Amino acid sequence: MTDHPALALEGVGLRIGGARILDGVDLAVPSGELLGVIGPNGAGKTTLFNVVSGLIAPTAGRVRLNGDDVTRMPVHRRAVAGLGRTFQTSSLFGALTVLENVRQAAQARLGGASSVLRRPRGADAATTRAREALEEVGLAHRAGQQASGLAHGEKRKVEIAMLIAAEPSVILLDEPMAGVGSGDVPAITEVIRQLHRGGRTVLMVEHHMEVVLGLATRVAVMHHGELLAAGTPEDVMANPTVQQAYLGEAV
Amino acid sequence: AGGGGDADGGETPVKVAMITSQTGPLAAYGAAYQAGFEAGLDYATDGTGAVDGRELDISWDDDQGNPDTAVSKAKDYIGQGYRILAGTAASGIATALAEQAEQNEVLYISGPAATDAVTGINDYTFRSGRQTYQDVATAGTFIGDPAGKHVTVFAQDNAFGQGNFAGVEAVLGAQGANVDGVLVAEDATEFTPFAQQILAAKPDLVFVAWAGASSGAMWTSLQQQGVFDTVPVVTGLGDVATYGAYGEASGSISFLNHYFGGAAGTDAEKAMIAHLEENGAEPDLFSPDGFVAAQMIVQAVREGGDTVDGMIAALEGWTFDSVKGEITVRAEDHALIQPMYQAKLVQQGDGWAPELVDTVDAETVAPPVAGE
Amino acid sequence: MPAAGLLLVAALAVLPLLAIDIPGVLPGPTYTPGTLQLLAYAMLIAALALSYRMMFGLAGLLSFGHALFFAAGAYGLGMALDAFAPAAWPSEAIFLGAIAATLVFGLVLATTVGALALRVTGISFAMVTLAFAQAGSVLIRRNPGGATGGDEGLPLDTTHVPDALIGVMNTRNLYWVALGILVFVYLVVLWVERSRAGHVAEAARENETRVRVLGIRPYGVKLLVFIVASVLAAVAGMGYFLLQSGAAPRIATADFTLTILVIVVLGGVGYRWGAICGGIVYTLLDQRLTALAGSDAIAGLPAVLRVPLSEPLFILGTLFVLVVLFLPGGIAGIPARLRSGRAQHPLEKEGATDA
Amino acid sequence: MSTVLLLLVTGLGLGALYFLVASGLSLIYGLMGVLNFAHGVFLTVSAFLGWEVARRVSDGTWAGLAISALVGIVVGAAVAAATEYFIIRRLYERHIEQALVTVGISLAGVALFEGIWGSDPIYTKQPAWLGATTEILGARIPNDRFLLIACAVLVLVGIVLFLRKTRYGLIIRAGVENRQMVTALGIDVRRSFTLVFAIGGAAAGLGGVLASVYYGYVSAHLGSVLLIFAFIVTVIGGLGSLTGAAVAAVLVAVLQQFANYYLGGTGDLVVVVLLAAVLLIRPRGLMGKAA
Amino acid sequence: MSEPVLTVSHLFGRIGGQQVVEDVSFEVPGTGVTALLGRNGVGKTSTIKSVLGLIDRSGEVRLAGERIDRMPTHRIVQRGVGYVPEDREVFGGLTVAENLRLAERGDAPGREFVARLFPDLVARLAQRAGTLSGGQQQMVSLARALVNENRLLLVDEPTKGLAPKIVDEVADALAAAAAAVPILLVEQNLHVIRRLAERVVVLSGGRVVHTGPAAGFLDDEELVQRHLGVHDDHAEPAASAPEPEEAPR
Ligand SMILES: Nc1ncnc2c1ncn2[C@@H]1O[C@H](COP(=O)(O)OP(=O)(O)OP(=O)(O)O)[C@@H](O)[C@H]1O
Ligand SMILES: Nc1ncnc2c1ncn2[C@@H]1O[C@H](COP(=O)(O)OP(=O)(O)OP(=O)(O)O)[C@@H](O)[C@H]1O
Ligand SMILES: [Mg+2]
Ligand SMILES: [Mg+2]
Repeated sequence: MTDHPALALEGVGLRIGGARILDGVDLAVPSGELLGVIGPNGAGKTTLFNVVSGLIAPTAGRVRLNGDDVTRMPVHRRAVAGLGRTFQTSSLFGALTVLENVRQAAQARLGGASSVLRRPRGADAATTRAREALEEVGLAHRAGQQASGLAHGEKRKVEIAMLIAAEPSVILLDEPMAGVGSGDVPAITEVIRQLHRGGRTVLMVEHHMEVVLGLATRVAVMHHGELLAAGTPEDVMANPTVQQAYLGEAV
Repeated sequence: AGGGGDADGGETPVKVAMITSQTGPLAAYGAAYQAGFEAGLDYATDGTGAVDGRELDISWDDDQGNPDTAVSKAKDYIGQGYRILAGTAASGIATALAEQAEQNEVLYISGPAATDAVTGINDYTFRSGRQTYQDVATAGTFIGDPAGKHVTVFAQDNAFGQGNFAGVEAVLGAQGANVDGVLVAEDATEFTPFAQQILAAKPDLVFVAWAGASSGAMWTSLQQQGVFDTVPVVTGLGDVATYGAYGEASGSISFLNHYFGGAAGTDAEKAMIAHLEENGAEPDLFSPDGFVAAQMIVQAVREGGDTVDGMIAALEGWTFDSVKGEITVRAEDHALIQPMYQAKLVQQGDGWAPELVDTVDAETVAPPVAGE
Repeated sequence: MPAAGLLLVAALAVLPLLAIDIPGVLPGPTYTPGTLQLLAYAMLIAALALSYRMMFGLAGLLSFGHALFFAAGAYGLGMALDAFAPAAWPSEAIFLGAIAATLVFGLVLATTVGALALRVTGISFAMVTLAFAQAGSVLIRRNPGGATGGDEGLPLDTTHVPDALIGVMNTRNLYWVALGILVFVYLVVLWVERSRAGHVAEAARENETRVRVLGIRPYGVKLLVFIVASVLAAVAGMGYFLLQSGAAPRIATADFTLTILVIVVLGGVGYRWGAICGGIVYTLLDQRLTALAGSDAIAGLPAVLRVPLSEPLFILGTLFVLVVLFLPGGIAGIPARLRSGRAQHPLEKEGATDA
Repeated sequence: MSTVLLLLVTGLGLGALYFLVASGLSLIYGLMGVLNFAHGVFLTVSAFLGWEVARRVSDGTWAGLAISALVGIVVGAAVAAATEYFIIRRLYERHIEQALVTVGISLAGVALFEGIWGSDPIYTKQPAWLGATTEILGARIPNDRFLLIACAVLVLVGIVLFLRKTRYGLIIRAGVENRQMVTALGIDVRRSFTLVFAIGGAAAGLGGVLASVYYGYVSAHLGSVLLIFAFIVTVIGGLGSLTGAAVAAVLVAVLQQFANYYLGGTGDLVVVVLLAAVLLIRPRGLMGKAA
Repeated sequence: MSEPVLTVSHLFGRIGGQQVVEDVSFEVPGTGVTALLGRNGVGKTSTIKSVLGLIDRSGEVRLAGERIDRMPTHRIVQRGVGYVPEDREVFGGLTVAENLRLAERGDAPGREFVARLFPDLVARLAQRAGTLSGGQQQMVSLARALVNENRLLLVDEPTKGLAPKIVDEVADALAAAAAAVPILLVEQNLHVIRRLAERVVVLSGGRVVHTGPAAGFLDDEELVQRHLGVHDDHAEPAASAPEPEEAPR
């Protein structure tokens, strides 16, 4: 392990047409941490993830992955460098089967995904790994189904299976529980915990406070594009500003 | 003429494939050509449709204005044993068929397609119409002695227009005229500024080579910008459908002409018109091309026997009376030496009708021998 | 399936030696040059459609410029043969050299156009490809330096072409060449589609951002598919040039690309052999409808029926509309449709209910 | 100087024609996502029927022109609405197939028109004033260009006001984003889409009649010629942006004129180069909405 | 129990040829909140969409006695059905005011009520809805349904993806609305259900497996566990028809 934080943001800012979407975000996430990111709707959480994963270029500041400046690195190279993410609204390859979806992720990790010379085979390393990942999220029985026909919660699980298969070292989860039935929440929570236990660094945006409190080692709060506070879950929950801006009377 | 006579005797019909546009942009030309051909066949065979007792088995087919279709059909016919091919008004198709004729050693008599390239292209290819050179040379007859005159060619920047420009340079330039060109992109739709350009050049004669739908707008522009007020304008008179295209300019244009109904006054023409009218058609620009094609095919069969070489020999150097008068198939390059016309449009009722101004002698407008 | 495929290819290969006559569909028995010519033409169009399907159906790249590469093959070969004509090398060497030069030309052109056009997506991509193709089409018609023959087309200079490929009596050989090209294109397409890159292309069609965050650069894969499809189109174009003994500017127009698109959809975008079906059915229809339009049966009809029915393109266009409306899987989708009763179109994205 | 002015004004006139066709295309694409290849057919059929009626009523007079314009607008709207109602509607949300059927319609339409009216252009008559010129700063400008420009401006303003100010405009803008949700608010959105087609068709119909004035003829291919430029204009302007289409129409037409005149007839090449350049630098076009 | 406002009998729904609602029967009483519950993918959204005619459906659906299962969606809505879709589905390119204006039918008596309920929206009438935060968009979506006089509201997961504070606000709004109009509510958040719902209808495998009072269901841990609880096999209930706790009429 290096002494660099797994992910560091230094003064990250984003303005779109005069609006400040992100404003001077400083954040260091040490390796192995599970950081919960909470904040009111529209605080800029998703946008922050987009900046980290490279889908949006920040207008100020820099992003470091394991100490390396990746601010200008294209999306796919960041992924190769070990950054994985899910999306707030599930985004699978609708026309592909569940297995093929996960297999793409595994193949991307194993390399040679774009080779014309080689073919994906039923028994190659990527497929095996994809099957294992599906097993892990409990969706092995859906492997052959077309992804667009899955229900919402299942799609979420497939996305996590894709992360498992891609084995990133830093993971960004954008509201993994959104739309997931209360009955399934514990199962997915458990899968995320497994992901984290494997030594990975996880950033998770989530509005389900039980989930955040149950998983996070540290919680960061965003508000109006700024990082309000970061600390242990207990500290953050006790923070009156957070209560006022985010939690209301709930919990 | 030396016919490589044949043993089979006169019983088997002679198969002839006529490939021309029945649909597509040149369908109207195809129709005129076909009607002219029927008349010519009737004339040349005295209404029997047979040559020395041998039936002529004529198959008409549509090239759709598309060289691919034409080539496919030509191959089909050649494969079925056809030795005589004729037709098409499209230059692109004519050159493609000429190529097939050479590869497969069959006789091909091209239709109204005007491109000079067909003349002398190979031994197997003849033509039944006029060529661009003859058009241009006819235009030259409008300015008396071209020496020292300034001629501006106003044409589209496509094969037809470029061919005409080159033709004018070759014909009138050689006679001492000073030739320049205003070539307009084929797809241009706005001609007003070019009319200005013509005026700025201050020519003694403007030669317009234009085909297609945009001619109406083009003439309007020349008229609006006052070109006709300052300089004589010559162009080719097209088929009947285009008589309305010149609009108000009609009366101010001098036309060179390949043919219009009543231009020639020959016996053959009378026979043709009679036959056409019987069949509900009227004489048009390309009626003689079909007529001539029929005469040439009959000649080839009658004198050439069954071998292609024989037919070629029968046609080369052949002189005959046709719609436009006396016509010669020049032996060297198969150019068709024929008279041309000067004409004008006169108001007739609601529309315009052509009137003969002068007949231009065949030799005056004969192209130089190709490839020499 | 491979066995059936091999059998089919074998059957097609011996066709010129048989005398099968399908009146109304083929102009004559299968050994006659006319029929072989038609079939060879259909197979080349099928090969072209197949290459287009790979780009459109697999990678979702809606190009309006595919004709450019077909024309590049045809005109490229023609111009190369012209350019090499005076050279003193043996004819065989020149012929092969011209083919190689054309392939290189196609490759360079495809790489350039693809590299630029793929910087944008969707309709913009379609329009950039259209722009390039249109520029190509204008150039060909302008006849720069007399190289392309302009409107009149570029004839085949037969000096260095093997005798076996010249003349109607050798149409059979050209037929085999066309069959060879079709099989070759099919195999390449199959290979690419089954390769990992093919799967990535398919995934990128569905959700490009997702592919990127997985760590794969879709640009490279899409460019690859574009280049392979374009070079295959050029190969088909070369076959076409030999078969037709020339090239006409028509094959470089946007209309021609649209025709290919029509063929692919007619055959069924979701199926590889759909493109082949489409190519063959379209070509035969195109031919036969002309015959039908000129037939006496139609000439005898009242004007309301006669006028539309005597226009082959009207029938074809209407037929196409009907296929899109009522046969969303195309011809190749008919069996699947019969089986499932009602099938979702393979191109269709996730239903709106999920949006 | 007068040449430049002539090029400019005639370019504006041509641009106006492009805009009349492109406005409908842009509207239909922007609001419904349909790349409408049948637009040329709407234009052509309107021009033909406008001519057929005008020549029976009073050929070559202002009344004749007004009637044919009216007929053109009505026919364009009716044919377009029928196309939407009977064909496009059955394929909702399937944009590629929608574009494809319109390709089929355009193939069939052109062939049908050739069957009915022949493949030769039919020359039309206009009021004398339109055939005359007006001299401005030494340039003799054909009068019909002024008519074209005026009509295009009216159409632009009319459509923009319609979309901004009326409830139908609101429904249409919403329907573009999420058609199902509009239905779920109790609105029959299909009717609005038919309306969009009708408006686009009406603009094309007017364009068709004016095109026959501009070119001096009607023919089965009238629409196809204009359609390709209208597409280019629509895309350069930004798909779905009417003002973008207007700006691009003028830009393309004027550029085309100048290149044809000064750069040896390279107008078409310059236009496609412009198209490629604009898209590569700014993929959503000059005024298109961000993707 | 009051007269049912919505009666659904033997409803089947299909998406792209796939059966997603299978023989569902239940009714919504004329007052209060009825919660439609079930695990992910059981077909809650699809049931609501079938009722509205947004997907292919067959069966019998009556709104206050009138058959609506053959009507196109816009007619059903015009009969007085408000719909708040699963993912807000506001028109991002339109302003808040335009979103509301679009939804208004007739004289829209709910205007005042909406203005009182969501003062935040009144301040943002001219803002484009696409630039609102998720919570504000949810407000717009609710407001669109509340501006009209309705006989029934269909509300699909209104708290999904919302911050806890906003969840409370939305629940408040729904409670206020429920005083005037019956609501069929799909919701995953058990706190919200507990607070609002009087009755529950539970779906599993596309079928109704339980209907009854909310309190009774929520307090029965075993029942909750069985129908909403952790299962790793989704396919099972669809295959073997489970016995309903209370037979749907
Ligand atoms: N392209 C854009 N143009 C203008 N505003 C934008 C753009 N993208 C995002 N925003 C604004 O930036 C803010 C942050 O959005 P973001 O999606 O990051 O919020 P979030 O914290 O993820 O909210 P939620 O919890 O609802 O998902 C919002 O107010 C949004 O409207
Ligand atoms: N577009 C679609 N195509 C095919 N199947 C679909 C589609 N949309 C939904 N389904 C299927 O319909 C079933 C029911 O979906 P629905 O969205 O109604 O469930 P839900 O109960 O609302 O789930 P959630 O709690 O996740 O919102 C799911 O199993 C899903 O697989
Ligand atoms: Mg978010
Ligand atoms: Mg749902």
